Amino acid sequence: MNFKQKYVFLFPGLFVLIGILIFPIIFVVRLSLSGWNSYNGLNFIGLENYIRLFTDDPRFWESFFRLSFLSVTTVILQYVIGFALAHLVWKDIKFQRFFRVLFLIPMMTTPVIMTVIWRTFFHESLGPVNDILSNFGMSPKWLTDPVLAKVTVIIVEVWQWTPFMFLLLLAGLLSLPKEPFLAAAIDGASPVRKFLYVTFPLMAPISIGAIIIRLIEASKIMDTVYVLTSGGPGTSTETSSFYIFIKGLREFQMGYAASMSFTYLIIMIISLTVIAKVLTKLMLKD
Amino acid sequence: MNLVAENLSYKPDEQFHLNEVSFNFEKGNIYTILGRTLSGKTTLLKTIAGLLTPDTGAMQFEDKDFLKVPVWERNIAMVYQQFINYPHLNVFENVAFPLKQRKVDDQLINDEVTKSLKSVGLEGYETRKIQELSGGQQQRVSLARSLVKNAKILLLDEPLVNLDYKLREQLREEFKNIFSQGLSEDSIVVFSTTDPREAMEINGEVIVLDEGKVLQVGSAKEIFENPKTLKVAEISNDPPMNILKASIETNKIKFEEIEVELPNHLSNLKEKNFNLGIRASDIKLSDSGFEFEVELAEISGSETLLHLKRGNSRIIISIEEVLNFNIHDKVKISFNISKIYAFNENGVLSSSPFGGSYV
Amino acid sequence: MGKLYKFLKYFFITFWAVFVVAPFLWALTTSFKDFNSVNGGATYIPWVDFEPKLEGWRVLIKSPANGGVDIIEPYFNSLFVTCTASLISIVLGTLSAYALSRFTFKAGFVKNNDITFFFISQRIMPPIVLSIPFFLFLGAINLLDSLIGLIVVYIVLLMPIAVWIMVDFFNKVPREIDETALIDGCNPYQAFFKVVLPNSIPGLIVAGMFCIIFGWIDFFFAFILTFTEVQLLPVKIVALNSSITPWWSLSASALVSVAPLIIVAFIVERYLSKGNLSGAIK
Amino acid sequence: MKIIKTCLTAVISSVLMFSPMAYADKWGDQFPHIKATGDIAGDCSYEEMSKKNYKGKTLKINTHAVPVIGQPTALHAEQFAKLTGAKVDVTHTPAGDLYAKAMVPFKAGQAPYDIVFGFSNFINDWKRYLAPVPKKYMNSTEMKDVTKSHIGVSSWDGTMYQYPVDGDRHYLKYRKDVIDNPEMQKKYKADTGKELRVPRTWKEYGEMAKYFNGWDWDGDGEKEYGSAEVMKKDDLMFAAFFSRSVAYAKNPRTPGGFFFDLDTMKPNINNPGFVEALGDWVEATKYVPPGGINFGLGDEIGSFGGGQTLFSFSWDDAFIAAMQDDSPIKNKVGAAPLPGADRVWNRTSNSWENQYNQAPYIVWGWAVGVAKKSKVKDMAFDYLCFFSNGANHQADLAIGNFGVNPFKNSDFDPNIYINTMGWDADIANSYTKTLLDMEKSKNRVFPLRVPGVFEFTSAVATGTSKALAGQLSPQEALDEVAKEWEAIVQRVGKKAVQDAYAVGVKMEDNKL
Repeated sequence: MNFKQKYVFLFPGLFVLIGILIFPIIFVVRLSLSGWNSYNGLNFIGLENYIRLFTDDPRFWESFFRLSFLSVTTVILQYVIGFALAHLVWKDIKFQRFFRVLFLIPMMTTPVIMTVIWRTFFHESLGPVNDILSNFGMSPKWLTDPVLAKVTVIIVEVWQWTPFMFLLLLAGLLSLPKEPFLAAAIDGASPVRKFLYVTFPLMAPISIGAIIIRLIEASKIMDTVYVLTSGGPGTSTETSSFYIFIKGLREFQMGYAASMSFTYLIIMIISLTVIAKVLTKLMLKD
Repeated sequence: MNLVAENLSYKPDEQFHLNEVSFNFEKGNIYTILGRTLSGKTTLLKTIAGLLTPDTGAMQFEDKDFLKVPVWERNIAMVYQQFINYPHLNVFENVAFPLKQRKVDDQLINDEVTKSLKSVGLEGYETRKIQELSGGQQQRVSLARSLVKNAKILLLDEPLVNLDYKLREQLREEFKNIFSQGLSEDSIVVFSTTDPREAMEINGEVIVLDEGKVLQVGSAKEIFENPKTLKVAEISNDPPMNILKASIETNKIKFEEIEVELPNHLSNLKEKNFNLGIRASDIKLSDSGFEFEVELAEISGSETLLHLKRGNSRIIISIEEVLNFNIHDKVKISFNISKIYAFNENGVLSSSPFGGSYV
Repeated sequence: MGKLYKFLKYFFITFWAVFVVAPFLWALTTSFKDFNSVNGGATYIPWVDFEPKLEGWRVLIKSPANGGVDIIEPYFNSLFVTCTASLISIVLGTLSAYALSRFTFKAGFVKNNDITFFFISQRIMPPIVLSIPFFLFLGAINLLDSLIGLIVVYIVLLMPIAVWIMVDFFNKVPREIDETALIDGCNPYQAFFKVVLPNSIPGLIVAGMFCIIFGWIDFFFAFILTFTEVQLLPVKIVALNSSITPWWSLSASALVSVAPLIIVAFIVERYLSKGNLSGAIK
Repeated sequence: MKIIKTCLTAVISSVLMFSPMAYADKWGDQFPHIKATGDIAGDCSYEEMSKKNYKGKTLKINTHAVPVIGQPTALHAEQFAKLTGAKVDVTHTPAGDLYAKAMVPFKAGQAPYDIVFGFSNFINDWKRYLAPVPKKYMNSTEMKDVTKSHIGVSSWDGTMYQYPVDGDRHYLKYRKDVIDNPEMQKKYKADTGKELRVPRTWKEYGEMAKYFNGWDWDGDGEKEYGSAEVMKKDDLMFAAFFSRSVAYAKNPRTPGGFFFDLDTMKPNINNPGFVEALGDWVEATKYVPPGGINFGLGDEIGSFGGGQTLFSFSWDDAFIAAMQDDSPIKNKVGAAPLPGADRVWNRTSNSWENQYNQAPYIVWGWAVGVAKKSKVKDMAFDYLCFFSNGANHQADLAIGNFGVNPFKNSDFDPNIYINTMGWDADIANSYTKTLLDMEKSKNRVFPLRVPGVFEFTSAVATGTSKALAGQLSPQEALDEVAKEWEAIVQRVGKKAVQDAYAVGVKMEDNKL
């Protein structure tokens, strides 16, 4: 279909978005070419920020790789668990409605607030987790061991956002056509084969979409880190967005933070495009 | 007054979906577009409907530049091969929808819808939800919706293809009845199908379409008797017409080391080498015939289709009973030589049993 | 096989349910504690382990002068901003999504997919950096510290989500439905409103839910872009974090802030149960 | 003219002094907060404020979260509104975000708040956007009572930009029921051969903390630990580190800068004094409660105030929390100056001096300013003056979680704490003496107040937390910080940092 009315549909949303964003985006670029901070105004320093970023700031790149690790890990876990849960409550199961509602709820909590609860939950001397584990002679350093702190961040992220995957995948499962399953049943396929050769391929398109969106959201992982560990111990849980936050709003190096954000944006767009392509190849070919 | 199209072309990507298509549809007639999947049938129907705009070409209807008229003002009706209805409306509301859109008086809507539902055999289903109906019933609803409008042009895009065999037969009969009674002198019906038999049964003017190009236009009989090209012969027969490389040597036709008599109607053939065409139904099992090897045996309804091989040639024959064969069985067959078609090396019909020739 | 599978199935579901509920239960019991019962080590059952106090809950309605945060007005502000921004995002996003799903756009190398990605990519930028330009932008149009200003910003946050979900959804609605509507005499607008939209309610519900969630849980923009006139719930609750982290009132507020969205969860589940969430049409 | 005014004031005040009850009745009845004292005469007393009329005007304030500072801000705002008819809007922001919350609009050329609360080390970044305290208030009775060092912290090179409303310093808190307990002393002596006493040095602090770590020494059924300190990599972490460093690195015989060498602007941060302190701190990770290296200030207060540790050092809050009426350890804690060291680094001679050294760190504390662009500056200063008037201040001091701590000369009277707050006399005495000694000390360190201060302190937090986490050795960590500091100096401009730092050094070297 091709009518001129198509513009009437597209443009209001597009132009509202562009209208609101055009100034901020341009300003970010301009900001990234300045040394805007607590003592300097919007001066012009050329590419100095970028040079500093690319030649003299290993901390940014470390935080970026840490972010990649954390977001990929959490998204994979969220996807696998979300898929498993959705698959389990898809068909008849006792208390189906209860479980479906329950599994949605963590997503609806405000991360900044909920992570405070998690911090008390994992508090190494006052929290319930170590209180219970101490009965078995264990007292893991949930927030103060460089490795375990990452695990804790992952646990909290998985708790918070698995529902997102769960909902999308459950919705996808519920909308699947029945015919392929009948065919598989007639062929006498085992549940495992049915899953691998029928359910999974049918779910591939929605899976790709959900994974990409979650990757975008997960890479902004920040509230969790801020509240749980403030990036510590040391810098072992510091992510790009948290580092940008520190540079930007804590140290007020806004120009530099803008150059980091812009770089980050470019890297993210490129890598998301690549990831989307790879996922499409992997999942749709099967 | 006719629907006239000239050189419609549509090429949204690398391939032509329509390639210089021209036609002249007269009111009161049924036109069948015959072509295989992806041959451009749906594109053509959507172009007539106005859902697609061709890149080039012109279309006229009732002395208007039809391409300039938007879909919603064209007064057409269309039935899709998928059973397309409005899922949020019940049966009655579905059929009434186009009339409501025209702001027709409620009483009249009631009458027209009832009439239309009756004509497709769905009276009593008015308040049912679409999802509660079977596939055949859904398709009838969409047919009823098309009929209720009294559209000037009725487009039917493979309306029977997604139904099971029995329903298809049944609905096809009904179509024929509806077309013969219900249609006014004022309407044009365009019916598209992949099934040659369906095209023959509908018995209207047939347009054979392939890769967006019109290959032949003519009555169903004419297409059947004198297919213009090899391609048409393939498309207009189910199973497709068998094609074999053959040559004429001293009053004999030779192919794959088989020699048969040269039938009369081929005696004037100019070329020595030609493409021999013969329908599956014109080959019979015969103990005195030639030996072929079975590659596949399909049972379809009360027929058996045998895929046979000899040398480099493959043919299909149809047998009017259900028989069991094993792969690699040897069978003997004979050819009804009076039904042999000859196509020249460019694939154009040079001689047909019915006397036609396009050379 | 069958029995083991069934056991594992219920085991996993129960395990996850416990995992989901655990922090809420902890928050519930903590909300009735005070400084001393928190700092004496982990305790669980009121009256048995510790003397329950209502301080944590009272803080939420007391005025700041009495050591509370008074979340009532911010609560309604949050509801208003979230719902309005979600509604606008859904309306605009749905229209755009429909266009992107149904029509072909081409401007140079930019095609439908690129436009869709442009919408979605708005969520990539870390909010920290956008906050300053947004601040200047809203300052320039005199909308800082106002509900409208926040709604404007939230539209940017939420519309991409609406577009993404609705494009996906419309792609699953057969386009023949709209075509039939056009053939039946609807112009494109009528086809959209009379036929496509009524069949997209499940998609709208999901998109709406995501918008509401992402609007409701935002802290950062609400924090930077408001001063005194408008306060949103998360900002107000976070302001409980004084030198002493008041576990009790934060726990209470976490429970209070999730409450309205549980209703949303029930609505969504109802549509899920009907089994036609994203494929209303076969 | 002026003389007459002064005389008049004196006469009026003396009259008032003789009839305090009359005022207590009138204002104390209306405002239960000051019931204990009634109104106390002064330029910003309830009586004076009630004469002002700010009807139709709005005062906007951004303050800290409730209750610390946030609650008194809101409470006094309510009182101020009642007295003057003004409308007062107060918002509350967590400590870490106060800077950005005010700085963003400042940089954008706006003043959404008339009054912004923050910390004393923001002064350099904020002073451009703040209105200096007018003479009228500098000469007010209330201001006259403020101690010299708090005037100094609030001022920049002689001009006051931040209105003093609170006093802040780091000092040592210890469990009296252990340290002063003869049985414990005997036991400690038997086990270690050393005296158990209020630690004089950080090494002693460490030894005792380690000894009392991980066992139930107060018999409440829960394990106790050695020390609670801010080790979480956040905005306060640097202060804890500097408190531990001053003893080793602030040498009264080497003036000219603690953080930098003022002449060359070369960072001192990686000299052996600081490295020694960081070494102590890394050692301290062994005697903090589980999870202790992720403790923020809130956790520290909860931990020590809740009776979990033997020692703590930082702001007043933990001490005050421990002394609350419902606290299990009320009157079981003591206050003392920060520990010192048996040797101190001399950066001129590049060698250790084996001599006992102790120096208070006049740390980062609450500070509040009035925006230059505010349209109601008079009202804003009136409010601040009212905030800290005699009656309000005394009442605020008595409420532990208000976070208002002594900063006036009159605050160092132990009777306030004994009478109104029910403290044991010896505790009140040790508390006021500790604070007063810090005021008197000549060898002290003021917070770093240079442009881009957050970049410097953030670098310290990053470096030291890497050391605490074991990612780097103390020397490596501080070398990294020093390198970062040099880069920051470079970026900000050496001159700008140097000029600003000179102001602080002048105070440290007692020249201001």
